[in-house]
Amino acid sequence: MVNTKVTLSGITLDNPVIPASGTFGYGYEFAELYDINILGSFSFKGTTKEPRFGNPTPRIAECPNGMINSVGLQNPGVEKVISEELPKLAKCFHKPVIANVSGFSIEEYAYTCALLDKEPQVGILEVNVSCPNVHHGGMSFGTDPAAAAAVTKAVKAVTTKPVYIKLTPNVTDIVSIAKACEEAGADGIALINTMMGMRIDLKTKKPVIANKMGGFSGSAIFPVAVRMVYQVAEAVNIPVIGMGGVSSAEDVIEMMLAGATAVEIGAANLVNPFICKEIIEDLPRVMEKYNIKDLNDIIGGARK
Amino acid sequence: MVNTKVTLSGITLDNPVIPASGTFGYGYEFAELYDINILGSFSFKGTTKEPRFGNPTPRIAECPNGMINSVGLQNPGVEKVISEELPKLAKCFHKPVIANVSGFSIEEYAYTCALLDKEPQVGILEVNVSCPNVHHGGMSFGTDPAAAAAVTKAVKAVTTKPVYIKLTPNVTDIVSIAKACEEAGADGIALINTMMGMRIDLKTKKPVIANKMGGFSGSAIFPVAVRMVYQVAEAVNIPVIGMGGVSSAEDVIEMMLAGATAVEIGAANLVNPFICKEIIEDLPRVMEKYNIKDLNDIIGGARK
Amino acid sequence: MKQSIFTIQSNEKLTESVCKMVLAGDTSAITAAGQFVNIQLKGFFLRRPISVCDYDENTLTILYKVVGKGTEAMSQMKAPHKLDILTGLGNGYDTSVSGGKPLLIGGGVGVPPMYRLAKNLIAEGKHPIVILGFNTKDEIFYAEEFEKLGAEVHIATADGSVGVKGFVTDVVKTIPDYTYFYTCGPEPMLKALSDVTTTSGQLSFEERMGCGFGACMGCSCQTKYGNKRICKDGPVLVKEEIIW
Amino acid sequence: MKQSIFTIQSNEKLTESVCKMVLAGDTSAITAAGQFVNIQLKGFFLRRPISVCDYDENTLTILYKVVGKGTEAMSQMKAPHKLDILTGLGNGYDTSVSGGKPLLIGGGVGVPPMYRLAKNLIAEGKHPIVILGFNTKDEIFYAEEFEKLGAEVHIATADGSVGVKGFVTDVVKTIPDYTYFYTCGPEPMLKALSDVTTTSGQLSFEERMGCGFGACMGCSCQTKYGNKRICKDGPVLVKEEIIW
Ligand SMILES: Cc1cc2nc3c(=O)[nH]c(=O)nc-3n(C[C@H](O)[C@H](O)[C@H](O)COP(=O)(O)OP(=O)(O)OC[C@H]3O[C@@H](n4cnc5c(N)ncnc54)[C@H](O)[C@@H]3O)c2cc1C
Ligand SMILES: Cc1cc2nc3c(=O)[nH]c(=O)nc-3n(C[C@H](O)[C@H](O)[C@H](O)COP(=O)(O)OP(=O)(O)OC[C@H]3O[C@@H](n4cnc5c(N)ncnc54)[C@H](O)[C@@H]3O)c2cc1C
Ligand SMILES: Cc1cc2nc3c(=O)[nH]c(=O)nc-3n(C[C@H](O)[C@H](O)[C@H](O)COP(=O)(O)O)c2cc1C
Ligand SMILES: Cc1cc2nc3c(=O)[nH]c(=O)nc-3n(C[C@H](O)[C@H](O)[C@H](O)COP(=O)(O)O)c2cc1C
Ligand code: FES
Ligand code: FES
Repeated sequence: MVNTKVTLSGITLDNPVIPASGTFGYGYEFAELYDINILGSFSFKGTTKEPRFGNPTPRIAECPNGMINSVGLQNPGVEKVISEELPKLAKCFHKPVIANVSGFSIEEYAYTCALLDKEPQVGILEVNVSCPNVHHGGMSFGTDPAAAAAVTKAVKAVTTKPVYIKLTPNVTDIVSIAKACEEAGADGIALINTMMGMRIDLKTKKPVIANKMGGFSGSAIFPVAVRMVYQVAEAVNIPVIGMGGVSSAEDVIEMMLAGATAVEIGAANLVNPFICKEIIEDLPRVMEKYNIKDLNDIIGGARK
Repeated sequence: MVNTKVTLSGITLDNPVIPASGTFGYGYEFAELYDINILGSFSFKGTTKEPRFGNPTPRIAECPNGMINSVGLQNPGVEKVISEELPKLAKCFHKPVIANVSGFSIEEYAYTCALLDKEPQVGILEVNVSCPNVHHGGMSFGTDPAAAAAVTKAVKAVTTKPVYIKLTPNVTDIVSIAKACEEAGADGIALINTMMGMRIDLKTKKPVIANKMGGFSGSAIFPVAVRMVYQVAEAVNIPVIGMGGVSSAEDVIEMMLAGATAVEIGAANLVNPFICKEIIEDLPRVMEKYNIKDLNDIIGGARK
Repeated sequence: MKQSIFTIQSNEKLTESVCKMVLAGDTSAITAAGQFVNIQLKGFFLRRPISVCDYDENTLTILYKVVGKGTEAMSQMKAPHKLDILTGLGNGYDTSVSGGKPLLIGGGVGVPPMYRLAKNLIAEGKHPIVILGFNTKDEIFYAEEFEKLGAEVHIATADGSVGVKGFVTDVVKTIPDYTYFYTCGPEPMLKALSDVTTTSGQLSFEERMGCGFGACMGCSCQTKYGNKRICKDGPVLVKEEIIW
Repeated sequence: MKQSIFTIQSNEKLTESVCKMVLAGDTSAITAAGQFVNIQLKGFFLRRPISVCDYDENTLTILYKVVGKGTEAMSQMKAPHKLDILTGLGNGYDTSVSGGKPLLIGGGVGVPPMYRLAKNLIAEGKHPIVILGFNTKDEIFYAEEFEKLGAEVHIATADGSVGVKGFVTDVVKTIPDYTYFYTCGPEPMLKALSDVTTTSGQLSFEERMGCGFGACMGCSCQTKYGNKRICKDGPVLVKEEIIW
């Protein structure tokens, strides 16, 4: 028997597999397909203070081994998330959930986190300082160490729950930003969010996405994600949640070897709704194949 | 009949297809396979002042739809390139060639470019301020607008040939760097170089690449390349050579719609040595399919 | 929704660019005409959404137009190739509100879902009038199949090579006493129909999709009844809720 | 070098993890034993380099071990599947310097190139002594094929289940009067052979490759005779030039 249990800031997960924010809604669509309580946890759709429709459509473009989205943080706003979505979510998922939060000012981040802090279902606050889709929003916080630290501090001040800062890969120096968040009190780092990308339609000769650019993710970005997880995990002393292109049990292990304590899975859910279940079921076999008895033994193993 | 001729700083190319530096050697291997004079031009292996063996092996790792290399600018040094490689190259390629130059100090860049400036075969100097493989090298010049501008100025001072600065995508703000190069006198911008990536071997539990990280390229990075070419072409008034993941005539057209005047092809040459020939032969068909009579009409077309 | 493996039974050209594929597999998740399936193709990241044209307990029929690399790849497939398909996606058409003489209007590759819909309405004892719009004679498909169902079929071609010269709206204007309308086709056609029709109706929309089953918010649209996901809350919307 | 399409004629297991594939196609670019081919596999970015085990005018034989996803995919392929292959890669072994009684030493998947080499040497009237190293009895392959060529064959197994217990070097030490040596196998074996052999010899190296034909500098190594690309200037290096 192998051990797949891992711990994030005192919260023990049955396994490190966590559907990533924005690709798993609030869980219901997937709960129709399988018992989502097998998941380590899941990160629900990015929540903002105000309700948002998001960006105009088309919001989706296909890429070799990946996709671009410019959903733009569509969500009903934190009040409705708490009053309508969380009670429904509670019916299908009984473990601590990860609340993904975005904002357009430090006050908004604090406001939204303060409200979510009171929700017993929420185990971890995952603060997205990285969404590349919002013109005057997340992007700027995540590309500057000082701004990322300021968000971290503001959020830490209003919650006792563990705060994980989710970083954008669209930066020159990911390590300096991660370290600034750690110094500002972050309990963990989650990375990577999507990379800024674009596709152009040869027929219309215009960008496929209405918003021109969007967030590129899927297995194509995996090598960049592994690299950044490795660099950040090497530089900080707080847990790292790794993501970006993960789509197999092997990928989960590779992310953990790079330094991730848990692993999120995004775009892969959209093309194979059973992917997280399949990975969880496959993990013990792959662990045995590579002589891994306990996943905790391999976290950051590639650095040794 | 369609027109595939494009012009880079006064040099007219029969077509926009250019094998990218480091993936075409000095052309001989390919000249054995087909007449490489059908190419628009080609960019030869990155040249430095001193001879370099480069990084330890393994230098290659595979990725979904791409690869990582950490060759580390292996080359015989500019003197031998001029005395040995260029005369051989002249026998198989009769058009102006692109000389790709790297350096570890501003003086080195200037030294190497001054020597290559005297070579009649060299049509364009492509100054790589971006190679991510050299620890104290290219990376730093390409991630800071002031440093990139300083290299540009130093090179412009020693040559009358067109100078194209080749940028790294591993930055927060590609536009500010491109603009700094333009202001410093660059005749064009080439982008993107490889993205920093990593793969870990599950068997050895160590990074596949001896140097741990390396440059990730191939079709996986195409959406990031299109995005950056679009952003840079919008911001500068000098020609842009687009590259990153191009592997079909359709991709060439997409890059040109994004704003590229010519297009380089890198990793794809390594897995299909005939790719550039195939693209050149396929280009008229694809142009007709999308109602393109003259490639010059579509440069930057996605912005209109 | 169900994920299952289907086996191609046949795959043939109906016109120069439109193909008909019949697949064997588990169709139990399909509950209404106007629903769609989402097809995984090797070498492509996203699935391809295609309307259900017809189905029975163990076969599914789809009609698709070759417009890009994915549909091109589909057109090359032969029996007994296997495909991973998500079935039972979308709301589909509600036939309970049709009245006795509904109009069914399909334009181009909006024609396929009208076939099963016509079948269902006829089975319910109603008298659908089918209007099919194409550019030209050579692009017409499935007109005879609708006739075989016993439906009244009108054809409009942009160049007048068959039937009424013009658009489906030109035909709609000539039919005085329909009770409701159902349509699927290019968005300008849907808009024109919304303007020209005198009854309520249901319109099926297309949008680029991430998941096709409601998880990603990739396909959202704003309606008078709130935000909707084309893939889950649609693709069929009622005339009254649409914000043009 | 040539790029061409080969058709699988047969593909069978020799041991639990080693397979033999025979392919039909244009072998005209292959000029020496010890060369390799580079095989494109659908769904994988890089080609897979595999040594030529044997060839004639229109067939190519390769032996490969399943070690990862690419070779796993190869092991599933059946005739008449087609593969895009670059042939005639690498320098190969030079038989002109062998003398009358050369040693041929293959370890694990270093065995395949020794087969064609033995064949060539025998055709040249020489008397090769073949030493094959494996971990254990169940992993042995191709020993009989070498015997059928008329070569003297010695086997070493790490566990002693067949032949000499120990390594190929243990066998080499028992052979007094060889004229030269040729080898292919894991690098520690090559190093040990370089130390233990009393003659000059040629050793074939492996390296992770980008192109396999000399364009990318992905596979470089430093030798006493200068920088070399394993794929183009190798994979065979002479004992004297190697820097360990
Ligand atoms: C609910 C729904 C039902 C559909 N039913 C049918 C049908 O019955 N018959 C039919 O021929 N077509 C139908 N379509 C359109 C069909 O999905 C596209 O033509 C097809 O996906 C194009 O794929 P491609 O690879 O050939 O084109 P590409 O242009 O190469 O595709 C690239 C990407 O764009 C998406 N895309 C391209 N065109 C469309 C489009 N019009 N709508 C949505 N996504 C698109 C593809 O899914 C893919 O992700 C339907 C679309 C939707 C949303
Ligand atoms: C010149 C040469 C000749 C070879 N001849 C043979 C042979 O005759 N029989 C045989 O079984 N094997 C041979 N190999 C090794 C063979 O290429 C690898 O085992 C194979 O590429 C592994 O592919 P994979 O997808 O199964 O493994 P993975 O580990 O999934 O491959 C991932 C990547 O690493 C590369 N790689 C992995 N292992 C090696 C290796 N040992 N050497 C070089 N690249 C590697 C692959 O090519 C691929 O790019 C040879 C290698 C070289 C360089
Ligand atoms: C459709 C879609 C919507 C997303 N929405 C959010 C979001 O609301 N908040 C967030 O932090 N990340 C969001 N992401 C980013 C993912 O959570 C994840 O960081 C990224 O996609 C990389 O992982 P992947 O390659 O597995 O998709 C979204 C991604 C996708 C594809
Ligand atoms: C093996 C290899 C070696 C490279 N060497 C150089 C180099 O010497 N100088 C340089 O400017 N870029 C070098 N590059 C980067 C390419 O020229 C190109 O910018 C990059 O690979 C992106 O294009 P691609 O996706 O088509 O490969 C190298 C790339 C590869 C794959
Ligand atoms: S396509 Fe994902 S919600 Fe509709
Ligand atoms: S693998 Fe490219 S030079 Fe050897």
